[in-house]
Amino acid sequence: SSQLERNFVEMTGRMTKNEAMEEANRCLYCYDAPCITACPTSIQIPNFIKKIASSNMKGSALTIMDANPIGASCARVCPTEILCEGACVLNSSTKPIKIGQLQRYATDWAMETDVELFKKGEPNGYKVAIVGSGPAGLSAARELSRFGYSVTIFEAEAKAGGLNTYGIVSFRLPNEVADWEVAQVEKLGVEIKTNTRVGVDISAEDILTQYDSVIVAVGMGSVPNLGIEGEELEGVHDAIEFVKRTKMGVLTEDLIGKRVAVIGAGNTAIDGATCAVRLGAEQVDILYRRTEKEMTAYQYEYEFAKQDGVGFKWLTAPKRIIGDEAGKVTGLECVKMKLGEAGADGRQRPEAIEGSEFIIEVDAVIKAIGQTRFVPLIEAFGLQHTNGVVDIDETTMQTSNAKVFACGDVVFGNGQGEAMVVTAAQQGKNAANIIHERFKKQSGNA
Amino acid sequence: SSQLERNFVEMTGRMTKNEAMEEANRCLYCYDAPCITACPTSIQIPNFIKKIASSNMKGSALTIMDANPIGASCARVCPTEILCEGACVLNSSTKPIKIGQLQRYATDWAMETDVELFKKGEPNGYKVAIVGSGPAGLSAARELSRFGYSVTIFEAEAKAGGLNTYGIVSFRLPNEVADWEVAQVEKLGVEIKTNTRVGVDISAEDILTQYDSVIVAVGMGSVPNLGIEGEELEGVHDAIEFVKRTKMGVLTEDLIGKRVAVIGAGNTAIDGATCAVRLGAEQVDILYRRTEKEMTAYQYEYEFAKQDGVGFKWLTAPKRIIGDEAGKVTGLECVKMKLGEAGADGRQRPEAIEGSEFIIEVDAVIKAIGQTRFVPLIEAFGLQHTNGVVDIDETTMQTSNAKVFACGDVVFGNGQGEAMVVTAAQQGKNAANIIHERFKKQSGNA
Amino acid sequence: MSDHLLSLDEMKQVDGYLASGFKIHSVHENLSGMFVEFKRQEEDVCLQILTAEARKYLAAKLLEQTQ
Amino acid sequence: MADLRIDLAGIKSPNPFWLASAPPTNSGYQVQRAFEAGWGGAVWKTLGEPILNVSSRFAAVSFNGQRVAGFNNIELITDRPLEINLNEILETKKRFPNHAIIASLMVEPQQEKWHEIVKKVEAVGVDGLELNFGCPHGMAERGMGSASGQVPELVEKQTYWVKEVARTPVIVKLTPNITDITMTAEAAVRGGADAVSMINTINSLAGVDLDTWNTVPHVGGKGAHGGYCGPAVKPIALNMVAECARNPLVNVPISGIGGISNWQDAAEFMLMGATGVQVCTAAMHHGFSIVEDMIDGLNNYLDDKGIASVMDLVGQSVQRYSNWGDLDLNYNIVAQINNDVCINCNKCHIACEDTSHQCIDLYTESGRPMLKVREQDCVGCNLCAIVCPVDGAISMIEKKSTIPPMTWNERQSLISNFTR
Amino acid sequence: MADLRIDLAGIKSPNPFWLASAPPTNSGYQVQRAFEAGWGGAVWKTLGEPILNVSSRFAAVSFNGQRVAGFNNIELITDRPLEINLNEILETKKRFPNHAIIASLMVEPQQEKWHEIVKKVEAVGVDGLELNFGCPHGMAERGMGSASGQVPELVEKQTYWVKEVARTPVIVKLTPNITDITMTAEAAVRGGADAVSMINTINSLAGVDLDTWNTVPHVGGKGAHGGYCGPAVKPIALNMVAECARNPLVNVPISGIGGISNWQDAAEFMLMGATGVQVCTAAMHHGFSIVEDMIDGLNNYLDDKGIASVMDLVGQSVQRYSNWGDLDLNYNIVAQINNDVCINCNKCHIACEDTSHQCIDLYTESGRPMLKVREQDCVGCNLCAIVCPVDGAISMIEKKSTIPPMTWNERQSLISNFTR
Ligand SMILES: Cc1cc2nc3c(=O)[nH]c(=O)nc-3n(C[C@H](O)[C@H](O)[C@H](O)COP(=O)(O)OP(=O)(O)OC[C@H]3O[C@@H](n4cnc5c(N)ncnc54)[C@H](O)[C@@H]3O)c2cc1C
Ligand SMILES: Cc1cc2nc3c(=O)[nH]c(=O)nc-3n(C[C@H](O)[C@H](O)[C@H](O)COP(=O)(O)OP(=O)(O)OC[C@H]3O[C@@H](n4cnc5c(N)ncnc54)[C@H](O)[C@@H]3O)c2cc1C
Ligand SMILES: Cc1cc2nc3c(=O)[nH]c(=O)nc-3n(C[C@H](O)[C@H](O)[C@H](O)COP(=O)(O)O)c2cc1C
Ligand SMILES: Cc1cc2nc3c(=O)[nH]c(=O)nc-3n(C[C@H](O)[C@H](O)[C@H](O)COP(=O)(O)O)c2cc1C
Ligand code: SF4
Ligand code: SF4
Ligand code: SF4
Ligand code: SF4
Ligand code: SF4
Ligand code: SF4
Ligand code: SF4
Ligand code: SF4
Repeated sequence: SSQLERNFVEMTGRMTKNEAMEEANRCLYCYDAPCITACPTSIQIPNFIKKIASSNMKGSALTIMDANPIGASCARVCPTEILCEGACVLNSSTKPIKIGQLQRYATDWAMETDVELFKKGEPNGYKVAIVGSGPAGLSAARELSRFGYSVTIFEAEAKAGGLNTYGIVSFRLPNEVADWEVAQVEKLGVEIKTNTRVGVDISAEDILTQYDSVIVAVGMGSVPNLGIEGEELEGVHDAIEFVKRTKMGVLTEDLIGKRVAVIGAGNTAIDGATCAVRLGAEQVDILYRRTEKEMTAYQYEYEFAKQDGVGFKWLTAPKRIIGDEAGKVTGLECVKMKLGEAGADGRQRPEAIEGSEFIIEVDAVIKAIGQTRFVPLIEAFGLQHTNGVVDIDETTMQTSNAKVFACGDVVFGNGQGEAMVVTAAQQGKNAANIIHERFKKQSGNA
Repeated sequence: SSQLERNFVEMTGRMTKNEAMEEANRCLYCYDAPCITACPTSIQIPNFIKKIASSNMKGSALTIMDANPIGASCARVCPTEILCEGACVLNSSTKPIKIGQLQRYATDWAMETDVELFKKGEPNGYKVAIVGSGPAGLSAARELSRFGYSVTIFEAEAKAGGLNTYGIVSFRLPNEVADWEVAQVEKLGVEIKTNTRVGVDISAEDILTQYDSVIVAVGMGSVPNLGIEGEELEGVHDAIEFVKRTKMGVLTEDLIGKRVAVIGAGNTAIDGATCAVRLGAEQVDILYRRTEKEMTAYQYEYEFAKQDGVGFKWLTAPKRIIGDEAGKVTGLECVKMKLGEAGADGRQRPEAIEGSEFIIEVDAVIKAIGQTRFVPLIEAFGLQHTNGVVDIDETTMQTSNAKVFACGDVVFGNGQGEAMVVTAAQQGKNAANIIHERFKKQSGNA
Repeated sequence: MSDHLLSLDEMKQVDGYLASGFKIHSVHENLSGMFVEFKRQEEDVCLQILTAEARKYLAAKLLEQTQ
Repeated sequence: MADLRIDLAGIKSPNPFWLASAPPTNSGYQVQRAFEAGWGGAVWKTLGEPILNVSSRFAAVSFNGQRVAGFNNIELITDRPLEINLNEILETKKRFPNHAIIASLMVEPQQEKWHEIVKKVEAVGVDGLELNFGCPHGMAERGMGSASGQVPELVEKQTYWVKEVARTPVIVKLTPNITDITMTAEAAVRGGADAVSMINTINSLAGVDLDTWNTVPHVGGKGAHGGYCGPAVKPIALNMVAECARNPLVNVPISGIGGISNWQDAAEFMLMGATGVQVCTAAMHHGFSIVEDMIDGLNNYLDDKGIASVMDLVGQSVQRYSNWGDLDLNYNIVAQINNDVCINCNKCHIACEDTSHQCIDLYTESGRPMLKVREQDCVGCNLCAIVCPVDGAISMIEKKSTIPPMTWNERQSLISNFTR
Repeated sequence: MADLRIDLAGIKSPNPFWLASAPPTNSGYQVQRAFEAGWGGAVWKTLGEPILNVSSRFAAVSFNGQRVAGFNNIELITDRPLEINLNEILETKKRFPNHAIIASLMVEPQQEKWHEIVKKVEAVGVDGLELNFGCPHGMAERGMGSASGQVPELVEKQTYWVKEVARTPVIVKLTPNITDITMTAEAAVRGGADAVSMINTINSLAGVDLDTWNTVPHVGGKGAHGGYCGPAVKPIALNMVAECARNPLVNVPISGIGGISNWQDAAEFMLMGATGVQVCTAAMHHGFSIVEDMIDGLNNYLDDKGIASVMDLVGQSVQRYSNWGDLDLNYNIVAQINNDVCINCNKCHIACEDTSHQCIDLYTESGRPMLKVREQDCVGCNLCAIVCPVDGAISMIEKKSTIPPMTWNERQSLISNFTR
């Protein structure tokens, strides 16, 4: 239905020229600007903003994309208030510069004019394979190609882009943006073999032998099971799959007027819950076994979900999904929790309060309690890992195999990395840089 | 407790000087500015803003307070997005000027420097009585005093200020502001007889005979009964009384961790609900028998309540308040509604869905379904009215008694007036102006 | 860059001469700064002053000497 | 409520705010609207032999996106016949007898021409005359405007011719396009001027269009120099007013013009010697109503300072304006940074490091970035305070000097005694 | 990637952006930092007999809260001895052999003094000389700077003295504080100058403090006129550059200076005849790194226009700059309002109503406020488009004239044949 489609159109409008100029002229052009330090990809923010002010749009877009090959997406999905904008000095005197919005203004210009920003480097004869075409993989590929490498990306899905293409809700990140970023990388001569799942369509071993270096950027897997009764019922969804369908344009009407429970309170839970609202659900509640304080969703996501009318049930855990004889979800048995002793990770452990069970009526349950790991693949590459999180040297991104580097969500966890597009992009750059540095040393060009 | 007190401190910070200057310099100084037209008191907005930019702070405050004797309160409580800011031309090109915040910046300056803004007029020997010291009464008194009238205000409560003093939650409107506005009026020689309820402590008749003109500005009364079982139970509150207690500084801890249902979805319901949240309630739900669309709360109030975590149950009406043997509220029986035929007022009438009753567990119920009228008093003055709404000529504010004028909430209803501080202030000015015009005609000074 | 230490040094030298009984005999300014000739009876020394601060200082000392 | 009335060489007006001779005073309709809005006086758009104007006349320069920081025009004097203007002056004067109407005049440098026009305009009751020796373009090519105004002898002679017949006060309006404005001011005084006004516009070219490579503005692809005015020229005008005010030979009142946008600018001009001010660009940018805050703000300022009449402001700062050689070389100030107010933009650091004396250090104290001025190296240039975006973060503090005051002139004469 | 290299009278630099002689070029440390940041050249802070500076030197004017629209200073030339500067020049030149270092010079108007200093600075390998005949304060009182620069004969003579010994190109830097800058430019050329640069700063007073009544800046309560520069002066400087560029007697390259803040300003100066530009205020406001966007923006502009070398920009617009008398009187433009873009601030209406030709009507169409220009009354002054806050709401449209082009000069000569 067209109302549903409208619900999934990008929410935030683009800045008008007046607005962008006004904002660009507000930027102080700080020296050693804290906003730069706060950006994981270290975009030269005052410079790209100054260039907007001087109508040097190409220079502006180039400054952004040079530092961040995923700069157009990041302009939309970065949690700016804890990154660049949170560090802007104007927080203390007026209000921070809308860096993300200006970044979008400049990168939108580049998307629309389709200007050529970068060129492929002089071929150096060295071949690199990248597994996964998400932000991390694309970023590494873009840099390597500029350095002159022959780069092949293997991507399991039909389209490249990773979670930018399949994961982040389209009302925040429309497909065109991710597509453009992929196209930018392809234009530099990077070959992206889609529908090619490494470990299935081509073995890890083959890749290890055919390429001089390998970058593993496969991200994370699907949402794990809750391990409770009723997970197989119709109406129980994996949040990532749930969002993915909407990104693929499948906007079904079956949630209209329905009640939905979302389990978990991280970024994915918020995206799942707000998608459900936009699919027409009447009541959407996020159930979390800890409290507001422990929730991992960002403040702006929390506020956004509240505006969307999503309810939050703290200290509530699911115990059993209830279905009718047709096998459809009808309810969810929950139990009240309390926070107990601190666990190994320093966080207070939630404990069920005995006898506090209660049932809520729901028509759908969306699971959003984290993501699984691609352990078999990681092991096929022979990489050391900790609970599925690839062990790396955080400065070189190198794995236990000197030839293999890993970056992005695949290295996120156990206090290592951050699951953000912008960090994935930076790690991709880092991996590319280290490969290039080593190559230069080897070939005596240092 | 000090946490509770902190919850009731004014939420919005004052603009810094940098911020105010930046914003003031953004204002275009429009000609025939639409923001002025949209302000019920027609404050010369471009002018007061220009004066901030030129550091003419006294002139700025004076421009505001001249047009609006309640300008400091209005800066905080006006629904600016449907008034001045909503009309600002910059809505179409960048973002509207923060008129309310700038108005606050200028009036705060006046409050702090305690500069004398206005002078009492040359006494003209004419006496006016004003019943009620809310925004309408104060505004009329200020103008009359500047014209030279001897003005006496009769106020039933212990403090003057009306709902600014007793009604609007202190985290939006701190008492100091209302107090300052009252003091400004008193400095002009207006006598405010507090603790004097007309009809009780002095009769309407006495006033009618002792004064040359009378302005009735008594506002509205308490919240009417729901007319359901259990209203007498402990834990059932009148929203206005409920808020009033917090304004008087009585911040009890008895709602901490409790569940609260608020009946109604107007401005008062929002204030009641957000007060309950700030008093520590764990779960606060607004129950409304119509839908989101019909609700009379403003968009910004709705958003604010949602941020505060208030839940909204649409198409839900209370049927019975349930208590325990101790006479305390324990639950609320509700019934689901649907919208039926349009009624006389053109709005679709809510109808109960038979058999849809359900019970929610609550510890307190706050009634916020409108306000009663002071019919006996209105009749004591011999004024014609329609369901307690005093009939007036909308341009002269004159009642059926040529000597008596009425303004503010007492004339609001049946499509007449608006229940807002800023309209009350304007109506007070209008009443004063018409009295003065007539007087000038009479005394041949025209 | 910082001329401060140099100027302190130059002022100290001026003070030194004056304290030991020298008087300013002549001053001469050109592209290279200020050249000050101090005299004490038959003794005669010339000091080149480079820094602006010390040149200001010298003028103050000159004023003192004339008063 | 302070007394805002001024008396400039006998011309009285209810307040010191006059509209300068320019498009805003082009017609009776406009001047009457202006008086209704509160303007105290108006210098009528320059009268003379009506000229022809080109299409595309004005341009403006923005600063950081803020419009009309400076304004540029290639307009000439009135293009309407004298009689029509005189009728409108008569009518306006009738409606507003207490407001000042000054006729601005420009004719060819011939005695009869001046006599003729002066008599005609005085006949309709103007309160004064302003001789336009200033317009920088077009007219100059016919020997008028600044072509006269740049030659002291011509200024003197023409002023003299006017004074021969004028019965109302004569203001001579000076061009800023001159090596030394006091020369022409003195000439005007020698010619008998009752007052001088300044500045007219400054020769300028607003810009070049980077797409078409045309000048801005252009007339069919061609441009010519225009006259620059508006906020950008204020410091230039203020200096010229001050230089005339402190010149004993320019002993007549001054009407200050140039970039005046608000009451603060007006107060500055008056403190520096102007008896009243004239405004053009600000009115063109915002309309006549801006005079409301000019009047109100000036009045509040005077009340605040306890000054009864605006005339008491006039010239109060003039004696503080002198020559560089008379400034105290030993006066010292240094910058001090208040880290509690500072927002750590580091603009002061980089300004001092790259372009002043490298004496603002960045350091960290318990994880917090901080800045400190090495006072011994600070020369008190003010740059850091100028670039600092927050009020109160940097203060320039006086450092008592260990040596007594001495000016350059004093020093040189002292030293010269020792140059043997 | 366009070729940004320039060759100005034989002085080569990797790009057209030089730092002007001023505080940013005060020392080797600074100039080396500047070259690292990307500046193509630097004109060293003026060398001469080291002077003394006062404390409190600079002031700036804001425009609508935006800082440093204009900048004012009462600083003099270098206060450091020549030898120290020469050592630093030597060292800097060694580190940056391909960057341009120009020595700015100012000595008393005596042949030997000029000979002495020229020889000394050329000995350390500077790429060129710039003679500072411009500084408006302090030095002038000693017969130097603008005191020389305002007298064409002195400019010519001193240039000549320099040329007698100079082996590197000589640029003469002109003061804008003059009635007609082409006069001194011509004098410089007559004296043998290889190039001229302009403008130095304009006489000015930044302001008066309304609380203390002191001048801004003040030195112990006293002020003196300073020199004005920064964005505010750009139109004045651009006109002077254009006037010199179109003057056949000023047939040498021009180095453009005055208010250049970004690549756009630079491109405008170059189109109007400058071979390169010099920058002071913008660097003082933001530090050396701003040159990055200057270079990048100019390069992107050239690429975009398909221009291979920046030198191809030089002077492209000069032939479009002429005299008012040569503009077509019959060229017509009128304002047109696009009500879909218009935000209804009514600024155009009131500007036209109060201060132009009363031809923008307000009306309402199906409840929506609208504006319309009565084209027959519109004179095409541009004012409405200037005050309009939104791009694209007002366009100035050419209206084909029914009569053929005719300039004022043509008209006057035609008419004169009929004046019997
Ligand atoms: C719903 C949701 C919302 C999010 N919102 C935000 C947000 O607002 N802001 C933000 O910064 N971050 C957000 N994130 C996180 C962000 O998307 C990730 O951190 C980021 O995409 C990680 O990039 P990546 O390249 O490491 O992995 P991915 O983007 O996951 O890409 C990995 C790619 O590898 C492919 N792949 C996997 N296995 C194989 C295989 N065996 N062979 C070949 N290809 C394989 C996958 O198909 C995929 O294309 C969100 C994540 C989710 C799930
Ligand atoms: C909870 C709440 C929140 C609100 N929030 C907003 C808001 O955010 N913005 C906004 O614009 N408006 C708001 N309003 C509405 C606004 O407060 C009223 O419209 C406004 O106060 C009306 O002014 P008034 O002078 O007519 O009446 P009141 O303010 O009600 O004053 C009437 C006065 O008359 C006195 N009185 C009554 N009877 C007698 C008598 N017999 N004798 C003597 N004195 C008597 C009363 O004690 C009172 O002091 C809110 C109202 C409520 C209840
Ligand atoms: C479009 C325009 C036309 C002007 N015409 C005249 C004129 O006819 N006579 C005159 O004396 N000055 C004229 N001026 C100069 C102004 O009177 C005034 O001196 C100048 O604009 C400086 O003031 P401002 O900065 O307030 O604009 C004109 C200025 C402008 C902008
Ligand atoms: C503080 C200061 C000092 C200056 N000193 C000199 C100088 O010593 N020699 C010189 O030729 N110009 C000097 N100038 C003038 C500049 O070189 C330049 O001509 C002027 O500032 C205009 O350029 P801008 O608008 O980019 O600042 C100085 C300018 C400033 C602001
Ligand atoms: S990439 Fe993200 S963090 Fe970095 S500047 Fe852009 S929006 Fe900010
Ligand atoms: S910190 Fe803020 S003001 Fe400073 S450069 Fe970054 S965005 Fe601009
Ligand atoms: S009184 Fe209210 S509506 Fe009027 S300008 Fe102020 S905030 Fe806006
Ligand atoms: S409409 Fe907006 S921009 Fe215009 S005067 Fe009002 S507040 Fe200013
Ligand atoms: S006043 Fe000048 S020298 Fe002193 S710290 Fe500031 S910028 Fe540096
Ligand atoms: S310029 Fe001001 S705010 Fe910025 S670092 Fe320096 S003192 Fe702090
Ligand atoms: S161009 Fe001038 S005359 Fe024409 S409408 Fe605009 S302001 Fe009026
Ligand atoms: S100035 Fe521009 S935006 Fe404003 S009313 Fe006129 S056309 Fe519309």
